[in-house]
Order: sequence, then structure tokens, then C-alpha cells
Amino acid sequence: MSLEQWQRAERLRVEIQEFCRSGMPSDILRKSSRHLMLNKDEYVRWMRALQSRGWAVGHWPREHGGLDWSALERFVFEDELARAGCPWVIPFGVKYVGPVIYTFGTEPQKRRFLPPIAATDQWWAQGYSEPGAGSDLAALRTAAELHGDHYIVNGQKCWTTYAQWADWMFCLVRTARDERVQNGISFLLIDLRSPGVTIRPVRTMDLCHHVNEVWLDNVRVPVENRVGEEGAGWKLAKFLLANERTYGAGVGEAWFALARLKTLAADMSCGGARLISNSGFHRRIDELELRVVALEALSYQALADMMSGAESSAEASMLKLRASEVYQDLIETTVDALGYAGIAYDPGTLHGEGPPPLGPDDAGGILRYHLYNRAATIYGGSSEIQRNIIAKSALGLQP
Amino acid sequence: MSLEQWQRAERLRVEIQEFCRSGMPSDILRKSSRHLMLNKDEYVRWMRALQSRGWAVGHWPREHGGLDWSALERFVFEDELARAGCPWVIPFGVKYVGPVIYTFGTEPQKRRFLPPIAATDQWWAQGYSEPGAGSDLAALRTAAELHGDHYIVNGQKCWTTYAQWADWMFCLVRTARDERVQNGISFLLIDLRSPGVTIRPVRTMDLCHHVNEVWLDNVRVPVENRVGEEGAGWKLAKFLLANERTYGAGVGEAWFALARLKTLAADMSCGGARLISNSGFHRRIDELELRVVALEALSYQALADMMSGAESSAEASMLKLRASEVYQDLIETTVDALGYAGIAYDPGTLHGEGPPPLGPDDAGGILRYHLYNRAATIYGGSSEIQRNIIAKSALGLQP
Amino acid sequence: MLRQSIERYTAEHYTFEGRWAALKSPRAYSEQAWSDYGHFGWLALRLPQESGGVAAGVRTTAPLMEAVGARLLLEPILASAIVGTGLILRRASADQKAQLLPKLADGTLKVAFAHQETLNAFSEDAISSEYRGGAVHGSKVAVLHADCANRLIVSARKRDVGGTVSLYIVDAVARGLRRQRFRLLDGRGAANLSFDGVEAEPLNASGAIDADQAAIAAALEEAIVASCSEALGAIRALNAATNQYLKSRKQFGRPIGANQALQHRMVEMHLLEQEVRALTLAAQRALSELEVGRTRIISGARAFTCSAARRIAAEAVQMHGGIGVSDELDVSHYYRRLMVLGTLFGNRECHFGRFAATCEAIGH
Amino acid sequence: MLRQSIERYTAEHYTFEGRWAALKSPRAYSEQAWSDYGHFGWLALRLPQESGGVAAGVRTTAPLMEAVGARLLLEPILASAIVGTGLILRRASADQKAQLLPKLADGTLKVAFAHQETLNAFSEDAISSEYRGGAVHGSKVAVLHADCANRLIVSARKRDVGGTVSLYIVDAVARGLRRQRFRLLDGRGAANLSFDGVEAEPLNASGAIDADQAAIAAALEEAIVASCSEALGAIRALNAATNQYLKSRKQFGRPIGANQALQHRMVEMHLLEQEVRALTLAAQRALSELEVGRTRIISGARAFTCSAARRIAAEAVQMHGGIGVSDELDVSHYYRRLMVLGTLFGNRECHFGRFAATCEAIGH
Repeated sequence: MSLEQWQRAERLRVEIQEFCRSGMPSDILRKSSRHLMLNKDEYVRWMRALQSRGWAVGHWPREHGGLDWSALERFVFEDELARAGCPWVIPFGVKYVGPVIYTFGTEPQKRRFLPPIAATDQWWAQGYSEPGAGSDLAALRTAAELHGDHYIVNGQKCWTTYAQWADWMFCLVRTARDERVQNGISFLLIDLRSPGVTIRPVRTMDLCHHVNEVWLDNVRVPVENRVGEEGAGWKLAKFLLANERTYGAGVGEAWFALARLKTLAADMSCGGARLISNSGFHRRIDELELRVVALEALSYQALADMMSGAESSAEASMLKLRASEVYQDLIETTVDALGYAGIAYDPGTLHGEGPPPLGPDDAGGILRYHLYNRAATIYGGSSEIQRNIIAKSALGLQP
Repeated sequence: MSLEQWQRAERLRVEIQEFCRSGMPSDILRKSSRHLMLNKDEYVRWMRALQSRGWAVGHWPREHGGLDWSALERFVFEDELARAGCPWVIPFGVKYVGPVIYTFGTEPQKRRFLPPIAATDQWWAQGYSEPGAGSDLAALRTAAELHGDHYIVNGQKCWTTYAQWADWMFCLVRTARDERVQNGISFLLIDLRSPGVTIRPVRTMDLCHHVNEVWLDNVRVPVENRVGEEGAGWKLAKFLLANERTYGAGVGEAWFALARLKTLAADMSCGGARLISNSGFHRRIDELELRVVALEALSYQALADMMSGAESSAEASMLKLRASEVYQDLIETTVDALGYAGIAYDPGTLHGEGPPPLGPDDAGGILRYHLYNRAATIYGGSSEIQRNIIAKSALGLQP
Repeated sequence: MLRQSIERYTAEHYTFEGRWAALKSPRAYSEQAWSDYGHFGWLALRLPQESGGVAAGVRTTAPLMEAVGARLLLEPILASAIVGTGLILRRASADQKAQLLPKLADGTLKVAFAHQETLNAFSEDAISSEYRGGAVHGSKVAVLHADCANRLIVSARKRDVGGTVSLYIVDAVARGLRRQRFRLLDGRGAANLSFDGVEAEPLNASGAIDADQAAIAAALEEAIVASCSEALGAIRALNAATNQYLKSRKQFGRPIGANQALQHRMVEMHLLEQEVRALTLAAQRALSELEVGRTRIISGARAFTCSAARRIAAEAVQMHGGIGVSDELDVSHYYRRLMVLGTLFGNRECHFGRFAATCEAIGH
Repeated sequence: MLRQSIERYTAEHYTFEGRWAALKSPRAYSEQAWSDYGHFGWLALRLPQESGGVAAGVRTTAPLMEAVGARLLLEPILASAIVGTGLILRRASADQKAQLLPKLADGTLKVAFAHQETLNAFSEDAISSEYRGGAVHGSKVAVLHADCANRLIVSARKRDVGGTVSLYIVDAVARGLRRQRFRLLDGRGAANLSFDGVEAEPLNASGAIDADQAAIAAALEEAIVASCSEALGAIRALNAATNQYLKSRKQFGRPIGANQALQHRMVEMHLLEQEVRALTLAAQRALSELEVGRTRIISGARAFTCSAARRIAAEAVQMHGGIGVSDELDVSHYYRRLMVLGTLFGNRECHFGRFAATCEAIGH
């Protein structure tokens, strides 16, 4: 990467740090840094606070309202927000479907959808997984049949995050049967207020409502809501996936978690001393820190390789594997540090009202996030799938 | 297991402890407890010292000269010898081929072979592996063609331990082609002084000579040296394998290694203190001890299950996996404890003449055994094969 | 016998589906099941024969504790029938026993042991609650099933005899006692307790001055061994579920269990289960045979079980994929139960430290 | 440029097969190769331009050190051209440099750094050798390539200035010096040294009283980073060999690399290699940019590399099966080289401790 790119990114870093100190709605930061559940209104305010500086779509091209960020700037943006304990930058609109629309969409689609996505005037959901199509996404069975100028869509999507708040869902559907199962898949934008859409909440083991089943029963979707050609859905899905994988957040989240783990170990008592003076536990923390240092080095190396054009397709998979593994171990160790507060759980306190049954303010949130985060090695391509990808693309190993 | 069985085994344990203190040739124990290389004469003296009490074939039935040991006694025998740092009980005759001969052999074969095996008047080698048949033993290609009353054997065996000292080799050979590759294998006893036998030494990474390639070039083997029917070799090989897997030695060896690791950590200095006071290293030792405790519990549980008839075929595989894993980690940690003495290596000092370049008397032997012992997870069915066996037999998982 | 009848009852009357009602009820357990347990004599196992029991050691109660883990039972078996009952058997006077044991046997009395005072699970907790003037002052945290117990057995320092830790029995609705009820992560009830001069009756069997202290140590050891059995039951059930899922779930046209990487990981889980089983049985023997080095075996078994349980639970969720994270399937409930078991009565670090302290002597 | 020419030369003239002769020779390295390195200027990389070098930092010499690992070079590149040369550049006077540098450049002079005194690899070694009356007294152990060095740079306490550790240069065949030569596990030469009043010349560039001490610290840091590069080279070559073997070795009718369990393990090895690479590059930058926290990055990289190397080496042997244990194939030679690298200049525990000491501050 060039010196100029580096300096631009460092300027952005300073701006974001300043934003986290003073621009950020403090009620939201208070909740997110404690891993509490944000409601829709809070998420929308958060996204709009980012967009007030153009950052929500900073990675978009200028012609579509973005800031033309380099990969490094995008990394720094995610890294710094996560380090400060900010909420998740809701990706479904700005990160996932937005780039698909400006890359593959028609002019009317761009005019219609991009502005509300950038402004978070619409909430989007992702309709990919199905009960029989998890890792094997190409096995999806939700079918769209063309009747005149509408598709009639039938099927079931699952693990659909925040569908309960969503206005729209981008969706992979089968529009034809083909020998090669990846063919015959198309990419539709579905208005979730359409008749025939049913959304059923699914509680995850943190006892919260993040994900849903979305049932589609003869839902009519105008043909102009298909992005790309009929049958081109797999290509778009792969494009989206490649875009999805940016890993600043993984590094920043890890540093945030490590810092909290350290303060907690310094605060908690352990038989007359502080927990941090338990040599076995201290060692665990230091071993985790070395892994975070390695993750950060690997991430910057991948970024440097990417910016010099030498990126391997396996790098995103490697970063996802390592970031999710180290984070799971960090948050699990943090739960351990909580001692008995790590097994007391009241989901009623996770929305910001009242303290948890035991322990510090964020004990419930830490526990909640530990539980929910078990899914981090499953969603977005499970660790097993990532290893298969690396085996094939980086090592040339065939099954 | 019954109280009487238990008491018998405990009596044997006391006798063996007494033997290790006073009956055992002290020059041999000095070398074996330092992991130095024994020569053939020393091994023969060792085996005969055991057999002077009938122990070398204690597990054989009385009718063939054994002591009718229970599985528990056999376990205790191996366990106690290994705990005391005694040499390996050379298994090829008394443990491997002997039981095959008394179970499947003809009366003349029994009369001819069993007495010299029990007395270690013959040295045996095992001719199983071939360059193309390692884990996939059934792929063996060494061929035996019947010509009148002799087989003419051609082929190559590899990793043949101590073939350089051996008088005889029991050998799996292909006597017929068959759809099912396991069929058509026969079990031959080959006199290694026969014309056409060439033995080539293969150095392992400890720079010592344990194993060999054995080339068989038109070697004539009398048909009466076939054990069992023609084509029954696979059955005999499986019988032998089941017999091979007794795990007292694994437990005893682990305790011996752990004890040495502890004395070493107490002796070695580490920046003004003793190594044992390095908390990270101390922790490693304690973690190893817990694994040894678990290995011992698992072994006794397997024994109890076996003696109550509830043995699962996967248990031997489980014990082999765990024993070899924990031993590798124990000896590696011991090498670490040696510090710079753990990277100085003079194979000339491994036969008992002169001290190693650096460190305590047994530094060279520890290092040698660490290197050679990398094979413990490879020979006798690699860890990968053991896992496949467990997956299939205990879990019913099919490839 | 006991094992079969427990398995038969729970398979019929305590299915995962049927358990939802109990889990969501305000009491957080099934009154019906609890009364059935009393009826079948399972709550009286430890009692002497004259009180309707079989004077069972913790070894004999192992099948019950394994079922608690395997079926994710929510009732106060561990708290009341194992630990609380154990303390009463050891330290209650004949009069106290006559009053308490019959009710423990039929389940009308539930006791909980209020001992832990801080959040620290890394080492044994120091007790600072006090008994003075016939009343207990102090506080206790995360007391398992103190939410539903009728009586509490409380550890406190007896001021007038040099601060020896002793045992007291307290009515759960006594004046001056505040109970903050909540759920543990696995849905079982618990409570934080605050004693502001609560009238308390000493457990007053005769005995040495430190007899209560010894009884506490013994009860905690029993609790640890019992929780190893509970973990073993949960691990065995969870591994069976995962193995079954590997065979039935199809992706890319074949069962996911046909993938060798998953097979080898499942083999590792199976091996860990066998080690947990062997160590749990060894720990049970160590308890009942008063072997030398019981702490070594018991805390060693516990430390091993904690790490094995953690790994098995994580792998079970991972190999199940998305469905493993949902609250609807039993997998995540086993995950949470095993988390709770990893902290109650001291976590892995606590017991590993106790084990390690026995390793000092060179050799063995 | 440098990388390509090193790779071309070693691929042609330093094959694993060709290397046997050097390995088995009494000198334990190839004289021809050593003289070639001098000829190509590789031994002069660190020297100033007026001495025929390019004043390279350790970062620039990384391709050379990677080749040392990848091709298992036996010559005293690390000992003499990196560490010994580094000390001379830092602490020799102009006269000393004029005398030494030309010979270092063409390889006629080989130096070794005699520093380590005890077997302890777990922490920094304390120096107790002494310099008094113009002579060195003391002993050193396992000095890399001291078997073949012409001169030794020795660390010793200068008695007359309060025991400051200083640097001295000693002729390798001086009176009073005993050299016990032996091979390291990877076949490279080394020696234990015993100094019984050996005539020694101080490295006498002007400087602060602790300038030698600082130079030693800097040289050891460079040695650590260089050995990370060497390990990276070995790891990369070894992973490539294992991956190739997975594709070519057939059992049960197909390549063993078709087994998903082996694929996933190979993926883990590849990932560790990428992490080692990223950290090694970061450590090189930390050296040359004088960043804050260089110890953190350098010792962190080293600690990570040690454990990654150990795992990769063990997996390479395991996945190769029997042939991996033989001396005939390169795999076991990489295994032993990586073992040696795991101890020289401090083992994993030593550097993890140094890293951990930088983690104290909360946050980052």
C-alpha cells in the first residue's frame, strides 16, 4: 500500500476515534459496549449517525453516494468502531445488497433502492439459508415461477436475522431445474409486506430474538425486482460473499474483548487476591493476546497483499476462521472470569433495564454474547466450509 | 474382575518390583532407563532373565509352557517393568508369532517353534509393511507362488524392526489374486538365512539402526512353514493385532517418563531458580500428569470391561491413541527441560560409551527416544487408522 | 435396577418436549416429577433403612445423577437429595433427623446448601457469614435451588468458638432473610440470599469442634463427584445426539458424518466421554473407599470433566450447525447445563489447582 | 533479485541429495558453497559499501535466512554473517573493522558468538565469564558454529569496571582455549568452549559503558528475527512437501489427501504458516523501524513461530507416515532443524515470557 493510502486511513482513524468519544449517541454506546440488545430504533439511529458523515456507505463509489474508500480505510473504519465497543454496522443493506444493486442492477433499481439503503430508510434482510440448504446453499428449494410480469415464490428461509424489523429481503430462489444445481438460481428483492409472507421468530440459546423463519406462500414478486439475469443468482451470491468478507471488525472486536477481559480479571477477586494474579488464568489471557497479535498481523498482511493485487481467494476464509476462533475463546474466557456471575442469567435484563442477577453491569451481556457467538463459526460459511475452500483453492487438494 | 484375580495380580506386581530391584541385570537396566541402545546380546539376556521366571511367556497357556495369566496380570507385568525403566519386552516371538502358532499352527509347528521362541533361542522379525502397503496393508504385493512343496517368494518388506538380528520372519504374502484384496493372503514363516534374502538397514531420524528393508528374491519357503490355510493370512493378522494390543506398557512408560521429567525439572536451573519454579513449565507438567491419570483410569476401565466380557473392539484403538499421544508429549516436554542439551546430539554416545555432549547422562537417550518415538503414532496402525476404526466400530459412521 | 427404573420413568415422563412446561413454569421444575421421585424412593436413597432408604453412598446414587444430566432434569435432586441430605445425615442430631428425614424422603421438604459467598469459582470460598446470638448474619450467592427450598443449611462462623465454620438450619421464609430468586443459565432455579439476623438452629450432632467443617468438605466432595456423574450423563446423551445427527443430516448429497474430518472429531468426543466415564467411576470409588489421595482423584476427575465437557459441548453445537444454536433443540440446553456444571462447586482452574497440589511429590 | 539468485543457486547446487556429502564431512558444511556465498557477496550484505556490502539490515537478509531454512543450509551464515558480523559492525573500532571486514566479506574469516553459559533456554542467560588481565576466564556451551569459526566473539564481565558485560575477540586456536566440538541435532556444528585465561582483545569502538551490553541485546534481537525467517523458510518448504505427499501417496485406491481429516489438518498447517509469515515480516519491520514495543513484536513472533513450527513439524512427520521418520527423506531433517531453532536464542517459554511482560498494561 502507498504512503498516501496509509496516511488517508490514519486520518480516518483519528476522525472515527473522535466520533466514538463525542459524536456517538452515548445511550447506544452504553448498551452496545455491554453487549445488550439494541432495538430497531437504536440501530437506525446508529446507522444514521454513521451516515451523517457518509461512513455507512463510505466503501461505495462516489457516483452512488460513497466515499471511494480503499480496502485499508474500510478496515480501519470497522476496526476502530469495534475497538470502541460500538454496535454492529448492520450489513444487510449497505454492505450486502447495496453493492449487488449498484454493480448488477438496472438504473431504475439503483434509483429506487440505493438512497433508502444508504439512509437506512429501509431495513433489509438476507434470505439465503433454508432448512435443507445450510452449508450446501445450492440445495435451496424455494421456487419462483414466472407468471407474466410476476414471480410466484414459494418456500421457506431460515436463520433470517432481524426479519422481524425488515421491509425488504434479498433472496436466492430457484427459477429453473438444472443438472448443475448452481444454475437456475436467481436473485430477487422481496417486499416483506407482500401477502403470503409469514415471519416466525426463532429463539437462539441466548433466549433472545435475532433470527426468524420466513415462509413464502405464493408471494407475488414483480419481475423488475430481480437483480441480474434469470439464473445469474449464484454469481451474485458469490460476489456478495466476497464483499461480505472484510475483517476490520474481527480485529477491533478482539481488542475490545481482550481489554474487557483484562479489566475484569483485575477487578474480580479470587480467594483473597485479584483473579489476574492466578497464574493459570493470567497465562490464558496472555496466550489469547498473542493470538490477537497474530490475527492483527495476518489481517494487515492480507490487506497489503490485496492492495498489491496478490490476494489469494483463501485469505478471506483464513481470516474468518481465525477471527471467529479467537473471539469465541476470548469471550468464553471472559465468562470464566465472571465466576458464578457467569452462570446466572436473566434475559429480561438484556435490553438495558436493570442489572443482571449477579456481577458487573455487563455480566448478562457478556454471557448473552458468548452464547449467541457460538454461531460465528457457523454462519457466513461454517468453519468446515472455510477449511474446504482453503484446501481446494490454496492447497489444490481435491475431495 | 474378581477379588482373587486382583490379589493374584497384586502378588505378581510385588514379585516384579522385587525383580526390578535385584533380579534384573543392572548393566541392562542402566542403559534402558537412560533410553540407550541395547545390542542383541543384551536383549537376549533380558528376555532370558524374564523367562527364568516364566514371565516372557506368562500370558501363554500352561499347555504351551505359559502361566495362564489373566489380562490383569499381563497388564501388571508390562506396567511394572515399564515403570522401572526396563527394556522393551521384545514382542515379535513371544507376543506376536507365538500365539499365532499355538492357536493356528500344526502340532509339528508347535513343537518346532514354540520352545525356541519361549527361550529366545530364535530372534523373530515381522514382515508386514511394504512400500505401497502401509496403512492399507491389504495392498501388499509380496507374492508367494506354490511350486511343489515350496513357495517361491518375491517382494519387499519395509520398516522391519531388528531384522538385522533375526533368524526368522513371519510374513504376510499374497498367494492369490482376489476381488476382495484381503483374500488371497497367507501367513508364512521364513528362515532369513535362506538364499535370496537381502536385508538393507534404514536409519531413522535418531540416526540409529532399528528398521530394515527386507528384499525377497525367489526365496524358497517350504509349504510346512505356512501357518493356517492358504488364504487365511488376513484372519491370522487380525488375531495377531488383537493380541498385540495390551497396554500395560503404555501406562508404566508414561509414569516412568513423568517421574524423570519431574526430577529433571527439579535439577535443571532456570535463571537463578530451578526450572520447576517456572510457572508455565510447572503447569505443563501438571497437565501431563492429569492426562496420565486419565490414561491409567481408562486402561483399568478397559481391563475391567474386558474381564467382564463387555470389551468393545474400539477400546484397544482408544488406548493406543491416548497412550501414544501422551507419551509423545511427555518425552517432548522432557527434551524441552533439557534446554540446550536438548539440541546437542552425538549418536556415537547412544550405545553406552561416554556421556552426551551436554547435559545429564540420559540427555542423549531422551533425545534419541523422542525422535524415534515419533513413529509411535504411525506403526501398529497409525492414529488415523485407529480413528477410522473407532468411527466405524464404536460410532457406526461410514465413509 | 435403579438405573433401569430411572431410565424408564424419565424416557416416558420427562421427554425434552414434555419438559418445556416445567422449564417455563414459575417454579422452574415439575412438581409432578418431584413427587414421583419421592414416591419411587429416589429421594431417600441416602437415608438409613429405618427412614425408608438404603443408606446409599454417592456411588449408588450415580444412576440418578446421570439421569439428571442425560434428561436435563430441573428438580432439586443434587441440592436437596444429595448435598443437603448428606449434611443432615452427617451433622443433624437424632431429634433433628427424626423431624427432617421423613419429609426429605417423600419430597415435602427441600433443602439447599447456602455456602458460596463470592463470585469466585477459581478457589475455595472463604466464609465470612457469622452466627451470633442465635442468628445468622451475612450473604450467600447463586445458591442452587434456594429459590424453591423450604429450609436452608447455612455455613457461618461461630463467633464464640474462635470463628469455626459451622452449620445452621434456617427456615426459607424466616424473618430477616431476603431471597433474590433467578434462573441459572440452564433454567434451574437459584437465589442470592441475604441474612440480616435470621434465626437459625445449629445442626447439633455431637462431634469435634471442626466436625461441621469436615462435613462441609465431605459434602462438597460428594457434590463434585455427583456433578461428574451429571456431566457424564449429559455428555453421553449429547454425544449420542451429535452422532445421530451426523448420520441423518444430509448436505451435498450425503450424510455429513461421511466426512472424515467430522468422523475424527466425533471419535475424539467419544474418547473424551470414555475418559470422563473412567475418571468418574474412579472418583466414586475414591469417595466410598476412603482411599489415600481422594482429593487427587476427585479433583482430577472434575478438572478433566470440565475441560472435556466444554469441548464436547462446543463441538456438538458446531457439528449441528445453525440448529445447534437454537433454543428449540436439546443440544443448546446440554450446552448450557454443561456450562453451569463447569462452575458450580468450583471451576476447572479450582480443581486443577487442587489436583496439581497433589502432584508435588516426585514419582508416584 | 537477491531472493531469486539465492533460490537459483541453492536449487542447482544445494539439493537435498547433494547436501549429504557436506553433512557427512568432518567440517559438517560445504566449503565450496561457503566460498560461493562469499563470491556472490551474500556474506557481505550487512557490510558498508566501502567494504563491498550494501549496509543491509536484517530485513534485507531475510531471503538468505529463508533459504537457510528452506534448503537446510549447513554453513555458518547465521553465526558469522548475521550475528558475528552484526557485533563487529556495532562495536569494533575502525582499525579492527579494517582488519576483519574484508575477510568476513569473502568468507575466509568465520566468527561465532560465544555467549550462552548454561543449558537454560527458558530465560536470558546470566554471564559469569570474566575478563581480567587481558584474558578471558570462563566457559560457554553449545555455541553455534564455534566448531569451525576462526575467531570467537566472547561476552565476559569486565572486572575493573564493576562487572559490565563486554565483548572480546579471541583467536579460535588461542592457548588456554578448549573446544569440545559436536553436532547439533540438525547436523550443524557447534562447540562447548572453556577459557582458561585466553588472551582476548576488546572490541573497542568508543561508546557508553554499556554499549557492548546494548550491542549484545541488539544482536540477539537480530538473531531472533533471523531465526524466524529461517523457520519460515523451513516451514514453507516442509508444508509444500507434505501437501505434495498428500497428493501423490495413494492408499486404499486414492491419494491420502482426498481424506477430509488430512485436508483440514493441512489447512491448519497452511494457516499457521501464513501467521508465521505475517509475524516474521512484522518483526523485521519492528527491528528496522525502531518501533515502540519491538520486544513485544519480536518475542511475540518468536513465541508464535516456535509453537507453530513444532506443530507443523510433528504433523509433517505424521502425515508422511513411516517414511517421515526415516533419515533418508528431507522431512525428518526439517523436523530436527525446527527443533534446533526452537531452542537457540531462547525457547518458546523464554520469548512468551518476554511477550507477556509487555501485555501488562490494560488495553492496548
